[in-house]
Amino acid sequence: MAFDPFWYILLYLFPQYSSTLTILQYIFQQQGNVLMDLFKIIVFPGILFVSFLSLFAEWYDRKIYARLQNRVGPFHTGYHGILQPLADIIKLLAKEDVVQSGAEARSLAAAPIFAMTLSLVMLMFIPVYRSAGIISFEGDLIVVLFLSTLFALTVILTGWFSTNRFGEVGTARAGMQLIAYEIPLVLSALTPAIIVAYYYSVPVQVNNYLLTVYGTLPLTAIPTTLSSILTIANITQTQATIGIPFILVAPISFGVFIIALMAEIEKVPFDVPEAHTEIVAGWQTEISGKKLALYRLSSDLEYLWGAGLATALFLGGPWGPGWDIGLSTLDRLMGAFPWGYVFGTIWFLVKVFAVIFIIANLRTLFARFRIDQVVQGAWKYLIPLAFLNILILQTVFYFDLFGWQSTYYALLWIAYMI
Amino acid sequence: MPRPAAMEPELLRNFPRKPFTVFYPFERLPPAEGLRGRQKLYLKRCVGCGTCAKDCPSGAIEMIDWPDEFPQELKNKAGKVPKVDLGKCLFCEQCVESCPRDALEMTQEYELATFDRKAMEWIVDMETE
Amino acid sequence: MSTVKIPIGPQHPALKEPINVTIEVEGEQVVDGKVRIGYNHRGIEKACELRTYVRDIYLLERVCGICSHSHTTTFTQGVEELLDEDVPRRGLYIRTIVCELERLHSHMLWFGVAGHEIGFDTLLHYSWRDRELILDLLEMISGNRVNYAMNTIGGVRRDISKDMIPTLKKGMDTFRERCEYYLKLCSEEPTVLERTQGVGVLPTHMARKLGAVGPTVRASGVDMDCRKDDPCAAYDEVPFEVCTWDSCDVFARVAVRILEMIQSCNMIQWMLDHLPKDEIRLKLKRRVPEGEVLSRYEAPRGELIHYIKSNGTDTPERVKVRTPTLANWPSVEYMLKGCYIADVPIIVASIDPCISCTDRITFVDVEKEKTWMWDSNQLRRYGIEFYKKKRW
Amino acid sequence: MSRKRPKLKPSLKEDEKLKAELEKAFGETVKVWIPRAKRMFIKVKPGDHRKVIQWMRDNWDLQHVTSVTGVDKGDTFEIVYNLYKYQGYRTYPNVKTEIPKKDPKIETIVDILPSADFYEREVHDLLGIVFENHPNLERLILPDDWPEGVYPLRKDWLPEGVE
Repeated sequence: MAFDPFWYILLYLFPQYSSTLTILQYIFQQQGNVLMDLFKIIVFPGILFVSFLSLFAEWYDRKIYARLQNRVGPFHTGYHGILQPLADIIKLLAKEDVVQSGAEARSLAAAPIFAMTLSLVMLMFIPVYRSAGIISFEGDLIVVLFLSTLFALTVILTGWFSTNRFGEVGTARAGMQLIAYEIPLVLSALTPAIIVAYYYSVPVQVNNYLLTVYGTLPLTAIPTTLSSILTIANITQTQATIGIPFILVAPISFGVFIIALMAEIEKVPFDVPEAHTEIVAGWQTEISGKKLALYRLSSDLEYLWGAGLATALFLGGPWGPGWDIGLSTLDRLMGAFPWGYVFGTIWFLVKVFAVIFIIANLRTLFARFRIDQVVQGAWKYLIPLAFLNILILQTVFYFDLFGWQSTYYALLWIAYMI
Repeated sequence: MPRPAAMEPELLRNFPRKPFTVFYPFERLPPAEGLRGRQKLYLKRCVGCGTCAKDCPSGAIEMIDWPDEFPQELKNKAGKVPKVDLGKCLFCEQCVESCPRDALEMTQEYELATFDRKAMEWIVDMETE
Repeated sequence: MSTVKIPIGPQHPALKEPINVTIEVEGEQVVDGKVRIGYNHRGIEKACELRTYVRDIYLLERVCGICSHSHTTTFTQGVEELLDEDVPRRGLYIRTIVCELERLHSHMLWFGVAGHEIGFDTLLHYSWRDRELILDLLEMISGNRVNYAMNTIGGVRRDISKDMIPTLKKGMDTFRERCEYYLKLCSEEPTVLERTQGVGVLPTHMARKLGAVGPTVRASGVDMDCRKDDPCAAYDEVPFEVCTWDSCDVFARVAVRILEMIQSCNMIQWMLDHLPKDEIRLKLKRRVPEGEVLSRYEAPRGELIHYIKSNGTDTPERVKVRTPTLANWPSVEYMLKGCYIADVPIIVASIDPCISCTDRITFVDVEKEKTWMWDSNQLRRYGIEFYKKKRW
Repeated sequence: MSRKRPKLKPSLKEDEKLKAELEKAFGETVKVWIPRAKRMFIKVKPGDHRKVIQWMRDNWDLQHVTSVTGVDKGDTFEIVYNLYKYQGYRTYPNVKTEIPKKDPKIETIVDILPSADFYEREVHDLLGIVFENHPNLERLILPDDWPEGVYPLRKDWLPEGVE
């Protein structure tokens, strides 16, 4: 661990705690020890941080939605209604939990817990303060996308268990919509992986040129195997090294990703499964009390997961121009404690809230589609668009159209100037 | 000719503007001057004839004899005074119209919610002029 | 495919008022729909027979929250016809101005609700914000936002003073510009078009056969408008044309209502310019001679009929109120066949149902299988004890 | 200042023409009078109100039933069919019939003008007039648990406690 001024400043400030500080320093010096990982999982990028961030994100979303409609939004709880989502959840926890006589009580109770844990696990993959999330192994992009289909499964199961007529119709609709929008989501999530693959397969001298500019690549940096391309960590790292977020390279797939994401999280143009005016609350009709609280929290978490994945894949995750102040090159990419945390998180939050603003804006703009229009929209428009996008990228990279190398250098030069 | 996101310019124009909604308990919009609120009775002009009680569409006005907390010297010959049950009153201003001496008048007070129905019974504030 | 019976029951987020539409569904397709009304039933006609004409005005005003002025206009017109008296022109003009203002805020309210039915909440917030402008104007004229009690037998109770006219005119200009914006928006917004075009189609011959009225029938190409056919109040002097649309679906109803709003703005401005100068009321005697009359008026939702039969005393013998929504229910049942579940709320809302208008016959409070009816002061006493016991 | 309203009784000749047509077709079984412009009241015996409405539908292409009104006149029920003719000259014919209160029966006109079934069901619900061979004469307005045989709009039925 390089010489670290941080601890000595602390010792200077608090001489009387010198004994505890030295112990703490010893603990935190350990690379990959248990306490550090526990802290990561439970507190910082883990459960606590993420759940409060998702509540804040819901508040932010409702405020933007309201302000766009020229009204005020939640106001009276806390400063400008910031505690409103928390208040909702606490109120729901206190409410009585009515179970329908016909429904299978036990499995209906299990579903929200399953949904809650699923969304928390999904959020572990998102890189918050450094280019790799808490859990990051080779090929974790595919695992994340698979978990989102599992989340769709819980939605269908709850509606089915609740044996309510509205629930039945809501489940059928949820099934159709979530499956139809799984394909464009996966396709558009794979485009960054394709870009990373082409970036690394480029002739070596370009790499060397790049290396001189940015210094050494991280040791595990040369992913030639298929699984290494599909890791979120490599995607964010490549965006950091190239210096261009992939949204500039493949804007269409970012659009497709956002639309498919809104269908996954059931935001307004696509909230057909729980359309309030038609079938009361769709698959959520029979859930109340604690179950509903868990479902609302897990839907917020999934909302945050969507926005986080969008930032990681397209906007370059925690990477940002102010990234390399006072950090050694090796630490820069591995995210050393503590500076890496601060800048990485700030950039992550800025980008997540930008994505949430876009989604909130889209939510205000559209009326709700009918279920047949939603499904038609997916099969007729979104999937061909995603294929087209991949096609364009392949041809552009493979045939070296309009001098890919030259454009590459030009882009590099612009990035360097930022 | 369908233009996607047709409402976007309107949304962005309204985004920075101050929201239209008013915080009722804290900020109050001034009531219109023609508003028909609670009744006001001019004791000196009232002769206790009871036409307002007859004309009231919902039968909210009841003639009761002169309560003692009213100034005795203004007591009219019939010794009757209208009592308005605001629970039944429609605020339609028919009593003000049909009163021969125009002793009744509508104020602009519209916040009349109370917990107890009894409190709704007798809310006619009196004027002595 | 087995059909599932889904009750869009009395309590449902889509319906602001209690009606029950039971639809039979095969998967997503609606096979058959049946409308059941009568939940909000208050016995207005029976009550009318027990009250004098003057008190009836305030009773009939409470038939419906939004079109209160239309009911009093029709009733006072009918009684004036029975008395064979003639109302001063200025009174008629003011009565017509308030009628048109009420049509504006009633259509705007419906426009917001329709936006909410198809899930477009932004439209609800924006249209109801613009509606506030009209409600402020009405408050300026009559003191109340909704039940304005402007009408009385023989004219109008409040006058439009000199300084109100400029603000009224300016309000109409801004409102017309907003209506034009909404018309352009609705015909361009792809999501709104998708949810309203080709939905709830009521072809012209079916509209005639099922006896639909108001904007619903005008949207199917039938130019039937009481204000043109049987002009009452000041409609015979005001220049306006009946707006119809021929695509017979929900979008047509949206368009017809917005065009009507623009028409109303022009009418109000014309009337404000030509306001005659004589007094606004006429004192009429309380006894109405024997006779019967059928007075018609074009309420915001359609053709409203009051059939009044008087027997010489000062209480009417029979007041029959036939509201436009009752006439539109058969066409709703026809339109429901073959649509999607998602379209049911927008179709039911497309005729702008005012359920409190439809149920106005007798109110019965059947309490704990005691079949007979409680009277009002028993109910009130019960209310007082109930609150005392529950002093939480 | 109550001068007669000139417009109310403008050219009655249009209405007179229609009245003449009607009387020519039905002779004296039909009593027609015109209180004002665009209104026409036709008094008919209970049996042949269907014939008059049928004739109007064929000749005047009248399809729109505005409403069916029931009036309880002590010992007889009076039923008024308010119709609306908007082909050509737009006017308002009202066909009136009287039936005794003891056995309130009358044939329905739903097969001639289908839009009348809601109104007939409503009159049946509240006045107890039975419309023969009406397709579905169930209850329209009153709640389901309303006692049978009690018709609120009749004069003899007074809601308790109405002061």
